[in-house]
Amino acid sequence: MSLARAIGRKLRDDTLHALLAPYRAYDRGRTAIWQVRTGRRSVLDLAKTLFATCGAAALVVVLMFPIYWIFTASLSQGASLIQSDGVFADPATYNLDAYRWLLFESDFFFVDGEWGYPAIAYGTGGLIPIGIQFVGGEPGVLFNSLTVVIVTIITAMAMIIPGAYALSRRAFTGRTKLLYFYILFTQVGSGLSIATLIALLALFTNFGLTNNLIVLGIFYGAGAIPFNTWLLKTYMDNIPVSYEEAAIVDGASRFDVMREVILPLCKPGLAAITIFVWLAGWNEFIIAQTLLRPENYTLSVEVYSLATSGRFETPWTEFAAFAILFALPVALIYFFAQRYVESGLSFGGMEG
Amino acid sequence: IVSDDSTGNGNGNGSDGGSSTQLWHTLAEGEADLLETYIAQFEEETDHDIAAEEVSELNEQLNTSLPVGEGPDIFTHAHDWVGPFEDRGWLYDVSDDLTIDIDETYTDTALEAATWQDGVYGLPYAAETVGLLYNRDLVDSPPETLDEMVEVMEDHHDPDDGQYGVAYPLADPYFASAWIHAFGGYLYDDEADELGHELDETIEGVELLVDSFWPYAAADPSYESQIAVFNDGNAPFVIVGPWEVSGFRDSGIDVGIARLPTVDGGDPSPYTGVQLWYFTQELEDGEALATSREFAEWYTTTDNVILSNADELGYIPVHADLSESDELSDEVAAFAENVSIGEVMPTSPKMERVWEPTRDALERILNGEEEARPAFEQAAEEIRAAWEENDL
Amino acid sequence: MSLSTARKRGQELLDEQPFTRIDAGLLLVLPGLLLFLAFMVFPIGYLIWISFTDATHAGTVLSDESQFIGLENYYTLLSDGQFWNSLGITWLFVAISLLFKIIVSISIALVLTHSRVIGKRYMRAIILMPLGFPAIFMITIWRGMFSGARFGVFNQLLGTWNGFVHWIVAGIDTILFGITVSAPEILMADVPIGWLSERWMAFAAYATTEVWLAYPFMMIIIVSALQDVPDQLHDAAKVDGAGYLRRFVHVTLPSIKRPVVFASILTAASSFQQFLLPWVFNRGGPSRQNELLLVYGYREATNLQQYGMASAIMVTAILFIGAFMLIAVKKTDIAEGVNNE
Amino acid sequence: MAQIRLENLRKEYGREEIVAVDDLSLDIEDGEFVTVVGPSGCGKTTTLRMIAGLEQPTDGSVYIGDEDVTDVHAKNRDIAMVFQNYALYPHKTVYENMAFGLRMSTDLSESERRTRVEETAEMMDIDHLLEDTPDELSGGQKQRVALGRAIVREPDAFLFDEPLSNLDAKLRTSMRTEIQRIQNELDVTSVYVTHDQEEAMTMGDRIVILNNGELQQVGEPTEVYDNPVNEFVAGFIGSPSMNFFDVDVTTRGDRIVLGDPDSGFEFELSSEYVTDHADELEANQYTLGIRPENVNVVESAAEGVVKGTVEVVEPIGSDNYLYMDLAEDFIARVDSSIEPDVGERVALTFDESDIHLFEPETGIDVFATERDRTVVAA
Amino acid sequence: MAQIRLENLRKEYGREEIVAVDDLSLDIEDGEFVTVVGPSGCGKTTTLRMIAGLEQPTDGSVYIGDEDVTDVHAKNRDIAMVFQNYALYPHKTVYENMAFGLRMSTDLSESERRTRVEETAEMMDIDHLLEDTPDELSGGQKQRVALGRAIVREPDAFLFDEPLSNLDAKLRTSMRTEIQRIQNELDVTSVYVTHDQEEAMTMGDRIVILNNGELQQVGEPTEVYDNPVNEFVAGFIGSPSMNFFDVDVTTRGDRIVLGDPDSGFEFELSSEYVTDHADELEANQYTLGIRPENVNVVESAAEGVVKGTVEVVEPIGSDNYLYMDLAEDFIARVDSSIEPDVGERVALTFDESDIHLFEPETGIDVFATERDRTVVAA
Ligand SMILES: Nc1ncnc2c1ncn2[C@@H]1O[C@H](COP(=O)(O)OP(=O)(O)OP(=O)(O)O)[C@@H](O)[C@H]1O
Ligand SMILES: Nc1ncnc2c1ncn2[C@@H]1O[C@H](COP(=O)(O)OP(=O)(O)OP(=O)(O)O)[C@@H](O)[C@H]1O
Ligand SMILES: [Mg+2]
Ligand SMILES: [Mg+2]
Repeated sequence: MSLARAIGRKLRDDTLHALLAPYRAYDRGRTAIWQVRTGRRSVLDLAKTLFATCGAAALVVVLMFPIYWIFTASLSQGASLIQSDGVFADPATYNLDAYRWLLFESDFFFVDGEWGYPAIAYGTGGLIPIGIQFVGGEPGVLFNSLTVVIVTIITAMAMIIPGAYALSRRAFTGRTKLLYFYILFTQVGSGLSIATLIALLALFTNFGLTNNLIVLGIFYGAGAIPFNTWLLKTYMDNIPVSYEEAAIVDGASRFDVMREVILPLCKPGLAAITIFVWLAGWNEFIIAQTLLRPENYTLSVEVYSLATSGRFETPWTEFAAFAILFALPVALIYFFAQRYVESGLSFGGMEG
Repeated sequence: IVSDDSTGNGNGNGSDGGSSTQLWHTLAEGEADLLETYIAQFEEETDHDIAAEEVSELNEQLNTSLPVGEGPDIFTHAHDWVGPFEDRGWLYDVSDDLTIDIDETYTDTALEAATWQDGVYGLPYAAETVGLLYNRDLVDSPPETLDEMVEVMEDHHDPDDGQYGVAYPLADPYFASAWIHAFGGYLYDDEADELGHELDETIEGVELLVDSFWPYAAADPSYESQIAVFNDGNAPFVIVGPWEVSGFRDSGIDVGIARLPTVDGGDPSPYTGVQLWYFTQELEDGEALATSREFAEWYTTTDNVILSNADELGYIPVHADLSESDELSDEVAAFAENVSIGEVMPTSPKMERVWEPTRDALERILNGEEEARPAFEQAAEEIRAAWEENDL
Repeated sequence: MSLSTARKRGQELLDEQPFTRIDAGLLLVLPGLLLFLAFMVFPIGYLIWISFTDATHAGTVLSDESQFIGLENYYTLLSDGQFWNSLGITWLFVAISLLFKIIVSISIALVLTHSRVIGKRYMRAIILMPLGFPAIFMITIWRGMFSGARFGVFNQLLGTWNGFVHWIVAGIDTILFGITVSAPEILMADVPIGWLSERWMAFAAYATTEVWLAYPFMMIIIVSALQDVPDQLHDAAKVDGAGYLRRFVHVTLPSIKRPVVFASILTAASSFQQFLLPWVFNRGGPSRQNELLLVYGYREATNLQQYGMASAIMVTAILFIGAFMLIAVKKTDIAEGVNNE
Repeated sequence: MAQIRLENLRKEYGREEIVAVDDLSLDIEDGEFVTVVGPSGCGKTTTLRMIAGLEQPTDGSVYIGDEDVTDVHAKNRDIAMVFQNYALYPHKTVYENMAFGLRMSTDLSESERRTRVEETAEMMDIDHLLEDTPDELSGGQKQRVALGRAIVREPDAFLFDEPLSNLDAKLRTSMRTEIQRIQNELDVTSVYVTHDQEEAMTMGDRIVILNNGELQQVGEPTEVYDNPVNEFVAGFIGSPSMNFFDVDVTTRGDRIVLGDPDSGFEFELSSEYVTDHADELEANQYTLGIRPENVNVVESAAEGVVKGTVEVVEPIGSDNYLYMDLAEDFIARVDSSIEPDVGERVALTFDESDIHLFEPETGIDVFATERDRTVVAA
Repeated sequence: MAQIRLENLRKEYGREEIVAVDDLSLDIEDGEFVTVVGPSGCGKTTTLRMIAGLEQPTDGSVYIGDEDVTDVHAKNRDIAMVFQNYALYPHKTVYENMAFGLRMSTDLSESERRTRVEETAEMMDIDHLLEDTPDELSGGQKQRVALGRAIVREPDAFLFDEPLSNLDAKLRTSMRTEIQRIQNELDVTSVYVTHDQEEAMTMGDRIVILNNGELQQVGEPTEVYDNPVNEFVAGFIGSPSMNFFDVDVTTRGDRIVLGDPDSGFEFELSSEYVTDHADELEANQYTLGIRPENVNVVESAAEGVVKGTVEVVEPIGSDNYLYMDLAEDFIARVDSSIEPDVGERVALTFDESDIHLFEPETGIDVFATERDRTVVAA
């Protein structure tokens, strides 16, 4: 659990750091002015910095335009994305109806937006006689998605971590071949799912596994194995073996080494792959749509069906609000985990 | 390889699966809400149990679920799937089970839509077609003839100022069909089993579209762009179906509805779709048959359902007694008038192959890449090839 | 280099323990491998089987009604002009979008790691966020932006540009009174452009959107690589007399080369399998001219109800992408790790 | 080839918070080899980087030749620099590494470049490595290539930033002589930064000692060793370090006695010494410094000035170090034949001429010449 | 606390391709501090890792205490190791780093662990750092923590793998004394690997010299310095290195003269010397070795045994190094008062008792005692 604590600490520090950003900016500005005034820094130099920063900010704005556009669309009146009067809808018409709809009418959180609350239920059957049930409203699509994603992450991680460790630290028959195989299949997966859709359906039907969130989660987890195993392996390669040796000499068992040394040191790599694995389960909709029945739809299927629900067009405000809320967790994770993701995808060394 | 377990085993939180009758739809929000209340009403009146589900991508879903016996018992869609679905053996011929006399209950067009090669595969409840909608703030009274309409369009058309003569998603054969049919042309004739792409009459209709409408429309023929133009009050006319009316009203447009204008030497005749409750092969050996049949009969014949559908959703009744009823609102009446001049979409599975090549051809023509005739000849060729490939 | 020695040491350490002589490593990777295979091998095998049959609609596949017809689907496929068009346009799409992905990502990465840019970490964090949005969503938005109407986002942008040119020209006019200069045609865009209704415009729209979808991933990888370039190398090059451009060519580029190659291979492979983008934009149109391979297969399956044929297309696609990956991975020797030279 | 002049050079980081280099003035002759030494963080690297143009001074100017280059970009100063971790371009072969500077800063043709590089490589004995990439080289070879890369450009000046600190001891000594040999041969003005005083001493024509960003002393190695201007320099230069005691001055008749009641230390200055230095000996408390090699062990307690207990005897082959309990880290360097047991009490003495006296507060050597004093005060 | 015994230890990598350690036998007493030294790649680390259990010997056995631990897993050998790069867990605080070993290998309670760690931290003077993480520490502090982590476990033995090589010169000397002090205090058997002969000499109770995986000599530092068993050890130990010449043996009457016609070198052995060593002086060609500090500069050429030209004069403060053209890297270490000009010819001499004679082919010291000879042969 020290991992959870560490993540919590990191999160707090990051948030604090982010919150203090305005102050730091102010302080920097003051310093800059002071430097120019005391002749320690030329005006030209300061201007260059300002120019570069503004240019970069402009670049970010341009790149983020589609997101911004869709965000304004989620606030606008009516149902269309395209405005024949201008790029953006009239700000006077902005409202939060779409979000209200999302919370209190759609199935996003709870069926028909009727919010329930969790309560412990006894004798729910199954292996464990105690479970959590919602009272006052049925859990909505979000819970289906969470079920899938949690299963995906657990499955994938349980397979990826030992696999990556073995590939990084051990020699065994077929190791190189397996690496090749994995890297080959890193990308074949996504398109493959369309290609093999019908075959998959046959497979799942044959075993009576359609319309099962757990099985779907495992399927996504399986698909995420090659790329993420490979990625984590390259990350582990950069962890000096001397840490492990130090632990072994200190009397740590294999399991201790894994838990106390390898996993904590892999944090950035784990963060990166967790996000990727999460996305594998979170965003996919073609297979989910084929395998699931409406009562088990995940958010991605729901958002897609919302997009196609009008006979000829999309109810854009609602669709936009839905999609934004749908993507927000991941986007925020990306935002806060940026440093981790960057070092998780950095293939250089790590300072010993 | 197919299991018989038809209900899946999800840890579902929606229906409790199993016993109840499965109903699928892809209705829009308002329509779905209304359906729910009807179903509730039906369940109360009878003892039946219906689980309605909104599915995404109905076509794909049916394609993959019906063959393995995991599909719905009953679903709703326009009638053009009757042919192809029956051809694959996914539908259930309900003619022997019905308790009503369909010949007397429904209008001829509706009945025609629901039957295919002597089988009845669904019960019709609404017709749908395009009409001429106009912005009352910009036009006082709707034009009777195309010439009048062109005059108004000419007046309003000023793209540099963001004003257009008409909003019309005219690359879509469904929307374009009114003019293709205007001079006696057609795309596919069910009865004669013939393609009409190469007919002079068809080409004439297409050329009319290109000459009289396209110049006054915004350059993007996609549905969304065209609707946006009218919706923002930037065009006096739009040619579209009843489903958009309430949206326009919400945006503050004072919408008027009229019959499509006439043209010298012909009459516009848009494709008409008929909404059906389809019966699927799932009914073959299940107890759901009774429920489904009863529900469909109830839904398509209950006055209250038909009228409130017409009232609230602008559905045009196809019940013989009500189709010309005085109780219908002006709007519905106006669309009903368009239905009356319209042409029922062919039911044949062959029609499925007609749409895409025709749309491509229209796009090429509108882009000025090709003249109408060669484009349509090419489309015909593609369609025939596709038929052949599918042994149709 | 240091990396591989690290591994060697570890291997020795763990393998030589008396009780781990049997391939203990294999035991650790097997569960993952088997799980993956369970979900991948059967479907692919089944797909191949279908491609040898005359299956039409999904029903014939699922209820096993189809007949074995050998290679017939492949014969038909290879003699279909549309297939070759698809294949060509797919590779072109991969190549063009990859080229721009690289250029765009490197440029953005350079800007957002530049020492003069303040707050670059936040900017990078923001730029990363689109990765979280579902592709279908972003693609639909981009389709909206590429509206061919005058009021489409891109057309409005061009309109603004035209206005700007006009304004400049008018300015010149007033300065050089007497002489009338007319706005040069070449600078003006012919608004509105039917982005999605003209073949190459549509292709450009595909490529643009693909670049936008892929740049965040590529950018983080490049940013990570850039941050690993020692400052001293730049200092050394400065002292050696190299200016910014030459430092970029001689120091920066070589240092980020392998990560870029790695990201390129991955994104190229996913471009090859791009399906949603052309499908949502205009179904590989106009008139199937830009039908990428997967769209071709998908249309064959769902619209044309030719599953046997569709499977043949998909198998061919898998063969191509597999061959591409195999060659790329072999050539760049990326299997062991990105920086393994 | 050019002289280098630094004038009141100052570098601050942040907002006056860190003054890395403070008012540093220095004249380096054409062809001179100057070593810069000081503890970690004293501003050596910063100084070097300002000379190279990699860092903009907050104040002051840098002249190379007669030109003020303070605002000239690094790439336009004709200077070569050798970095601590070599900074070889990892993607280029040794040949390309060496040719890069020529390609960038001269307009020699390809073949001229090749000739130049090959000549230099031969001189550095790395001609067989030209086609290798840096990661195929050993530490010493990398070092040679880094040197070669600097030499081949025939620049106005060489700058070295701790170039040997990544090498092991043996290699370090041999590379040291190599660098000296080459600098002698080419006669290029060189500034060599190191934190190793031994390196600084053995290599430099003159040696510059920095502390806390401030110049302490400049001079020839022996001069600095024999006449350190203050306690810092005295302690920094020489290994093992000079030993320091605090002493009181007592006048006994016309003789002056330096003593420390605690340790029983007593040292009588001769009358000549006192007369010679009469002016300076004014205070009554000093820090006395004596180098380990100037401490002698004597047989009889009478001869000695102080007695102490031996804590550790450290043989280094040629000599033995005796660690005494007299002061912290008090070391006597004696012949290896003298091997007292640990715990033995021995008598020590030293020569009057070898002692240094420092003012306790300022640390300034009381006998430092006027010139040196100025430097410290500056 | 335990003795360590290595018996015919051998380690091959690959398929006999690389023999990292070859038939090494060694007895280390309980509480002894043994340093292992040798050039890079000679097998020092490999040896240490075999003792720790991180590497499985190809052949031979390792005993700790009286137990044969050759097949015992590293984690079950009660040994602590200090790694070259410290290998502090970067994600743990100093406290957690130090407590880790206790947590893994003992069943102390949380509070007992805390007491132990705090005591040790105090001893190592790092108690104020306990809550910091390693990346907040300076090099010296890291080193201390790494040591502390080893010490706190109170293991049977310490193993050090070049623990100081990442520190700078000053810090290295002070850490050196620190480690010695602690080892003295705890009296734990220690094996200390270094490639720095000076470190090995000053720290070890005994010193083990390896080359090419083979044991060269084991002995006390002074013993090894004074009586190297072969040319390799003679050259490796001592800085600057021993000077070597090839000499011919000429008999002039009853006297024996060692000479080298090329350099004009001529050294006459006294008759006592010859009689003492008559048995060994059988060959007629030797390599003569003489340490730099044993070379003396004399005024008159008559007194000298050889004349040479001074190439470089390197002052190191206390002494001067004269680089002579007599042989490659021939160095004389003379008093700092002797400052010949570069290029000057000076006469050199040395004492008969200081010379070493080695057999040219085998490199074995001809006067080595029987015992030493065996070691080399083994
Ligand atoms: N970029 C920088 N920003 C802030 N402070 C800096 C920067 N570079 C150096 N400093 C500070 O300036 C001072 C001098 O640093 P400098 O690197 O010149 O020391 P140095 O003598 O080279 O030390 P070392 O021997 O450790 O290399 C130090 O206190 C250092 O912390
Ligand atoms: N894992 C390994 N695989 C193959 N050869 C190895 C391995 N580890 C060491 N060697 C080889 O064994 C020999 C001894 O290596 P070792 O690391 O023990 O030397 P060392 O004395 O510690 O050197 P250094 O002073 O450079 O650390 C070297 O030739 C080395 O190349
Ligand atoms: Mg420095
Ligand atoms: Mg080693």
